[in-house]
Amino acid sequence: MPIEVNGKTLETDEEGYLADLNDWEPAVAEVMAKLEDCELTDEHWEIINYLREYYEEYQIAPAVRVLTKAVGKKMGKDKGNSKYLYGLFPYGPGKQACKYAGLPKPTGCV
Amino acid sequence: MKFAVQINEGPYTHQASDSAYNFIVAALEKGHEIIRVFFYHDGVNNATRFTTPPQDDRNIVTRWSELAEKHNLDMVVCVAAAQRRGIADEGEAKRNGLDADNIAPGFRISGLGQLVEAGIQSDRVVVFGD
Amino acid sequence: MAMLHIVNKSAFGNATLNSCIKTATQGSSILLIEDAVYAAMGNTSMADIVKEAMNKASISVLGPDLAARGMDQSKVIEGISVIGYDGFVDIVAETDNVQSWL
Amino acid sequence: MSEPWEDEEEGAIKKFMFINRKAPYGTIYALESLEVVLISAAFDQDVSLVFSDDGVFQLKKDQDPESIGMKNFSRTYRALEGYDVEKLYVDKESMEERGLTEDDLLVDVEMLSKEELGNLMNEQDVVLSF
Repeated sequence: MPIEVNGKTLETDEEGYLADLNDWEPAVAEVMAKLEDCELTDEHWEIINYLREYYEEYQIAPAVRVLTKAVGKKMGKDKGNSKYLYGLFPYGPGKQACKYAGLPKPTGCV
Repeated sequence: MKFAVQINEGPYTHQASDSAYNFIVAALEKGHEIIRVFFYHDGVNNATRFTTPPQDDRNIVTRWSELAEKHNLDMVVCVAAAQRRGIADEGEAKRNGLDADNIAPGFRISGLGQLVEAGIQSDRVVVFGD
Repeated sequence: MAMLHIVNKSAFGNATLNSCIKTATQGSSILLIEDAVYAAMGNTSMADIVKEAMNKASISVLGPDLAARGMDQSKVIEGISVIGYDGFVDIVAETDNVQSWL
Repeated sequence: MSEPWEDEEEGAIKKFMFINRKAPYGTIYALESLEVVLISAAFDQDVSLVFSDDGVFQLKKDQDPESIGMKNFSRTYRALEGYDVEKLYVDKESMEERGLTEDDLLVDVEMLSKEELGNLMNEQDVVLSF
């Protein structure tokens, strides 16, 4: 299902992930969030930006527990737990936050 | 004893799949338990039911399916490796918007964690590959 | 019992068997399967290296892979045991752990 | 994403060794091996990685595969620390044969002789090779 972002039509797959990751811009996250009735706050953006930095650095999306640990280290202990992250991203930080951040769709590799 | 087997190459190109099959048959005959067969890398190609070898050659895929049915084998295909190489079950086909699935009977698609888990739960892991 | 090393590549043109021999410790086992079985023959340029390795490791070769390749079992280096898949299963079970040199 | 095995009761910790003997890019083994290592980190096992023979090239600094249209997954080796995978061993002899020194590598490793590697392998419970 395509989404409209700043007048451009962007392709997404069945689960709403960007078809072309190069299409990502901050407005993409806003549009995706709105579609899932989620209002992006500064706290959301803190995580989204961190995910993008992590991906840029290491070329992978971090596992949830690696993300949790890293967030705790960087943004304070009160944020470094899965309760906080799931509070922000109820569909799961691995799935939902990575989607908003324009990271590759997880393979479901558990 | 509990064995797990990992297969890293597809059928026909490399002997790995044949060697693994012969090993597993021998192990079962000796009364050992095969707790899981894990297909990784090009090994996932062992799981496509679209394989149609010449009639006078062994059908490697069917042979796996039959062995699995006879001995209730847990044959797991790595999802990430399968996605790269176009192996899909019904759920994967739906999830990725594909117009068909091609997994052969007896195989299931699951995560890499199944390989690590097999290592934890078995007494030996034997890897066949290139 | 130490570990079992499985080698499946021809020693002619691939250094895997050499690496394996150098790494295997005293008392370990080496099993030659698939294209590695040629190195078990007595008349090749690898024979001396393989014989030397037998000082520290017990070496076996998979008979069905020899037969498939037209190799005469009677010409295998003395001291190397020719085994079938049942023997393969036995060594895996008898050794402490197993590694395939892929 | 929930990680189901986290709820399982704790079993004994096994020693897992992943052996990498192949160069990157020419084949996919290095990349898919790394994917297994990342997953294994979630199982709280005692994980070590060995790079020997051409596998040492996986850790070479300054990899830039953009011009061959591939992803630079060498950066992911630097994420391993965050996954608590900290035991990285490199075969000294393989390094020397290939003209590499520790300064050529993108992560900290421990250099071992073939004999030391052999002893380390003997201690493992599960050895997976790619």
